[in-house]
Amino acid sequence: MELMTPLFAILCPAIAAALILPSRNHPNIREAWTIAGSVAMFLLVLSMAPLIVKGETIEFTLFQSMFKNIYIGFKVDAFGEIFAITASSLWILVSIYSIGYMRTLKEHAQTRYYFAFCFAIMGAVGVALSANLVTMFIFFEIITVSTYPLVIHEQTPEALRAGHKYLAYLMPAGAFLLFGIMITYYLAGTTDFTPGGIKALATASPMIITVLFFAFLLGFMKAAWMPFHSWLPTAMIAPSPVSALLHAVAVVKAGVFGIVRIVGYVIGMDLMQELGLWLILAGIAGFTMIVASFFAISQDNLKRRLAYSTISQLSYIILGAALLNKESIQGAMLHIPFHGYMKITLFLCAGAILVATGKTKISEMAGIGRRMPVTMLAFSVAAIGMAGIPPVCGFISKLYLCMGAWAVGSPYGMIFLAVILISSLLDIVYFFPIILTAFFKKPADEIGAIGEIKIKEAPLLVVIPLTITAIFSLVFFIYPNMFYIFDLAKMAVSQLFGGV
Amino acid sequence: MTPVRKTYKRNVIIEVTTNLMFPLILLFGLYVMIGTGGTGGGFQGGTILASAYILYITVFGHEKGREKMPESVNALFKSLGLFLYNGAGWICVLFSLATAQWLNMPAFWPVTDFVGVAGARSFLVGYMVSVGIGLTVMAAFVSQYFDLAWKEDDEMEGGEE
Amino acid sequence: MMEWITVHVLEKYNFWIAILIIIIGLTATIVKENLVKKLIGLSIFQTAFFLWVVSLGDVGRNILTTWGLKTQTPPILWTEAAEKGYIYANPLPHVLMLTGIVVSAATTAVALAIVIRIYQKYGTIEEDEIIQKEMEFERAGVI
Amino acid sequence: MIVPIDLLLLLFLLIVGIAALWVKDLLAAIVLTGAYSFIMANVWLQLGATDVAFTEAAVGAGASTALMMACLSRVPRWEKK
Amino acid sequence: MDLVEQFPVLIVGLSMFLAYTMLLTGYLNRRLPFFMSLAMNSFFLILSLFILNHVLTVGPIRYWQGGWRPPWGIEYVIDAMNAYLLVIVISMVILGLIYSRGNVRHEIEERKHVTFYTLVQLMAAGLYGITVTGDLFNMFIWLEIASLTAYALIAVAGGRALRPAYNYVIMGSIGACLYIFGVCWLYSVTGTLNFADMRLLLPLVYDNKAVQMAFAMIVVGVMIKAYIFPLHLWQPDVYTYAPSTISSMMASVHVKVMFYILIRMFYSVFTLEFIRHYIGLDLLICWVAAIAILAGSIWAIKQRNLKRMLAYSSVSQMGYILLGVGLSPLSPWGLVGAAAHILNHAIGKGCLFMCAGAISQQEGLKDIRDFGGLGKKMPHVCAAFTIAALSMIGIPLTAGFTSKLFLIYASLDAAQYPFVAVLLLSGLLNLVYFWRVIDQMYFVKHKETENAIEVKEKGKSLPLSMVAPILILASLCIIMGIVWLTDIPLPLINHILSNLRMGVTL
Repeated sequence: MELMTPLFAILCPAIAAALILPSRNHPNIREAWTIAGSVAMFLLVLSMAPLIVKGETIEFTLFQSMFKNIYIGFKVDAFGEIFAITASSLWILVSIYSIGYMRTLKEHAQTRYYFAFCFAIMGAVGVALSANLVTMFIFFEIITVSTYPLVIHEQTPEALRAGHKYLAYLMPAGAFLLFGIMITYYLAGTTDFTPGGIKALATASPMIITVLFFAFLLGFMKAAWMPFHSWLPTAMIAPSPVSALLHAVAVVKAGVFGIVRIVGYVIGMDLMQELGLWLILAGIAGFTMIVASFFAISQDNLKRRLAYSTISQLSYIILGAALLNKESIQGAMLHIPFHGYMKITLFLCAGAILVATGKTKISEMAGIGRRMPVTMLAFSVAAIGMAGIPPVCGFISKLYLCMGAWAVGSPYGMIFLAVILISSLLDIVYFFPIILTAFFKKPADEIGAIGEIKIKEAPLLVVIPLTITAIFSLVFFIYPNMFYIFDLAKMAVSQLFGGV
Repeated sequence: MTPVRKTYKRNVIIEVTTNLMFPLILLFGLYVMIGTGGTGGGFQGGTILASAYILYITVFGHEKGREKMPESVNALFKSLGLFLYNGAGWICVLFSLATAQWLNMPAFWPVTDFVGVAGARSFLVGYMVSVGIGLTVMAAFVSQYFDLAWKEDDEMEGGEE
Repeated sequence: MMEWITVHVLEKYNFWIAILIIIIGLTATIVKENLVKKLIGLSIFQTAFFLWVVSLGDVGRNILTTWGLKTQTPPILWTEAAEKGYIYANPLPHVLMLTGIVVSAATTAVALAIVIRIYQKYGTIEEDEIIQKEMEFERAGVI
Repeated sequence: MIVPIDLLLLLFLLIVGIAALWVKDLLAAIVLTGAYSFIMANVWLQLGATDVAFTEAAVGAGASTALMMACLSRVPRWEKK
Repeated sequence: MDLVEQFPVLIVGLSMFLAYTMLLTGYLNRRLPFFMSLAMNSFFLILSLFILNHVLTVGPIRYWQGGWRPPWGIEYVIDAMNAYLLVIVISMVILGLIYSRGNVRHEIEERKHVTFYTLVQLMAAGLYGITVTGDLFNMFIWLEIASLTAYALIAVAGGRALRPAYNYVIMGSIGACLYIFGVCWLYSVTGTLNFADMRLLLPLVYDNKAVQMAFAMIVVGVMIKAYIFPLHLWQPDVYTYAPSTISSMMASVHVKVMFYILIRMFYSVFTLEFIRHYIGLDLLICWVAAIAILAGSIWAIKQRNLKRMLAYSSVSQMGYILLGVGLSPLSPWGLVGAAAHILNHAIGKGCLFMCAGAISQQEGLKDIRDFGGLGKKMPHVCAAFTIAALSMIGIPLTAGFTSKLFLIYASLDAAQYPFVAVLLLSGLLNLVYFWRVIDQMYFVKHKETENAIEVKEKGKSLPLSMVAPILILASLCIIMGIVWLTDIPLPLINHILSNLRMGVTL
């Protein structure tokens, strides 16, 4: 089905960015553009969902390129739509949150911040909606470049070093990705995403497919799989909304999204199975899940702990894709939005604590739950969800993942089931101390400070978004089909496995 | 070595000889340029013309040389030569509109015939080209010589900057 | 062996000497420190190279055995000469070399102008000294 | 062409060319370059290239030498090494 | 005969004509030459667009000078490659002229302005001449006109530019001599100087050592002028100290035209069979290019002076084009990459050099380490610099990305996998040295020293004539980045491939 909607959806943030620049001297107008752009984009993306649930695929070809069979264009299928909905819906909340956050902290260079933010989101949604690898690569690099100013927003030497590390990981990743894309095109003559894999690749030699697979794996370093993860905790030096949206949703999910695309739509499940590549991928994912959790336990900085948690959780999705059966892939697809909502809540809470108290370390947060009940309640909800305990949406996706691991059947399947369960346990281990510290531990300096330090909730614009995301995390458990997400995931899986 | 700026020393024999030779060299240059009965020779002729001026400048000094060949005249010659050369080409284009071709000499023949210099025919264009080249070359060499040998008054020996 | 020498060396002595001078000139251009000397080297190199090319236009020279004058005219072909079957030198290399000479003269002029400017600036035309001065100026912050 | 003369001229050419690069006096070097050009013109005459010879005599031996001389009036006369 | 077939000779002839008219009018009014040059070059641009259209729709233009038929007379041949290059050259000359309006006033004494513009116009005439000609020797003449004026234009700046200019004279002359040496050898074998004629005659004597040697000489001679890596030693100093206008023109246009000669030699005079079977030079050239790409980038990382860094970057980028040329016997995409990069590098590097000139003019800064906080002081120039730098790095949606894409695909298509790695690595090296500058401009907190304030008070804001070309080029970087991705240039590319008789079309 030919529709211009994807193009308009992509253009929304670009137009918003173009409008932000001239109105840099009027903060209210500037931020109004951001919110208008985010709402418009979300509505456009959501408007496509009913069609896709019915099994349609929305295509829009921007232009044919000089390469035969490569066109720059958009193709919205169920899987892409899930990611697009996640990213665009969260952008609205984070825009509101940003206003409160940035104004309270009186940050500098806010225009640059909003400008770059728009482009980063454009990149993320573009990755979600793109029809082939080349288009995807273009948006991928847009994400990389546009997030750099956000990462080094502080402009301290430390932030600059973090930014350089960020580029030093992601730019070579882009090179590997480009390499993989060109190899794919060279072998197959096309780079379109085809459910079940590109047919022409099946005839190529296993060696080259393995090389291709590793090129793509390195190319999607944005997924922060170990041992190429260390840019993510370093990048946490960015302002909290950036960490929240970009390093919990847009950037890293784009990487994971890419891996799922590769597994399901480029190399294909059959080939992955045949060459045993799924085991490599699942092994990497399982390793990352466990090790990142251990890393997270030892972190005192809240945002760094969340970052390691992100690394661990992202690998759930990779593992789901690697296990190559319906349940696991559905679990992976569901984990993208669900983890997004939960993790963004956590990051927004961390930001809210920073805004209200200026504290970043967990050990300093004793008793904070009593002063900021709403924030910490939201935090608790999300943390419970992370661990996969009902009644939060994390349970659903993890359930599907466990079912997937069970369905693999062989000893490998049991091992990965164990890995998932152990990792969930570790989630509890590193999140519950925070909640306990916040609610039940008495602050050490309470006696002297109680009169002077009036710690209250963060400003309303900060608290409302995180409350909404926490509520949504709960609602997704009761009604997983909100924003059509469950139907979309089912549709994506049925497309992948040949319309069952 | 310590170059000292000496005042200009006159030498009558050289001056007179130069004055005598100057027009002769010019004449010879012109002969080379257009006197050989065909095209070509513009460059050599121009160089010989220039050598006459260079001799003059060397003998009489720059100030008198500039009187003989002021800078603006020099530029005029430089341009004029090129105008002649290039213009010959354009005239041919104009006169051969049907098969307009740059420097297409046969195109010019009907005109020369009409004017009554049928014998000259393509030589007319050939001369134009030759003379054009010659003038430009002469002016260029003379100006180069001026530029290279002209010592500015404020120029310091030893080149302190 | 003798035949080889005759064919490749003696009959082509023009070319050999031209190559020799080309090598000398090129070496001087690169090795000499003095800028004017460099230029002289360049000029010798170019001229020798023109000699090489002009020798190409000299048709039918099998001279070593037949010492003496040869029926060869300047490259102007008139009907009479053609009827009599004169050999005339190929004019095209000559034309090319005419242009080449012009270009070399122009190069010389430009290079000389630069040499003078360099002398005004650095007070020397030896390349190593110029480089030294440049570094001195840089340290003093003049440039 | 007359071969002995040709050979002789070429020999001169070689000698003068080397000498022009050899001497430390730039004035001498320039004059030798002029001589070199002039001998070259003669060689070309021998080769039947009258027009080239003529040009070389005018440009190489004449104008170029004059320009170099003019230049030499403003830079040191002796090569340092 | 169509009127449009007169246009090539019109462009070249009028350029020469114009140059000397400018010299004369300079005596009447000093400002007039600039406007004359600008107006006429704009006129040429229109003509060149007509030529391009004609070439793409009707076919190559063949123009016989003086009505002499090709083996004897000089022929102007304009096929798709020429027409494409001609448009690039003329538009870059126009932009350079506009930029020079503000820049020259700053860098060159007033009394030299008339001469300066005359020389620029002459250089342009030489470049146009190289582009349109179809004759080996005529090409040499235009080459020398372009080079001689370039020598003079570099030396115009005085100061540190002089020694580099002198070196360039020497190296350039040697290069030109090698070129003409090769041409004469070819002539001695075939007896013709015309491209097309020679292409017909040469295959019979491909075995001849003289032909192979001539090919090597021509290639090395042109490579000196196009500063391919081991022969680039004259170039960094020249680009660093020449006036910014000239650096920009040299980097964007002059060297591209030199590459055009190389491409002509490879595919219009010689053939693919010769390169592939008789000398097997294709891979050697590729390796030279690969070394150039890496070495140029690595040297660029070491530089502190912005213009010198850009100069080394040019060395590296020339390697891209050479790699494309070297790969094209094996894959048509190599030539596509080379053709695309000729344009992309012209706009990108032109813009960067113009930015460097603008920065040194307004703020007096040359060292990258002093650029802190420049993004606030000169927002437009810095934004343009960033875009052009991203293009050089090869970020998608900028022009540089597409050429990299084509070249990578060419290496894969030719089954030369090492070059894929080289190209990808080079992109990362470019990132290192360009990102340093961008970081300094925007993200490094600078100390607001008194010195800086003083400079800011003293420095006037840039005239529009300098900012406009910079912004135009920066936006072109993005526009071309998108245009090359589409199939709009496909007819042009197919014409180029078929005119150079690559035997394939895309």
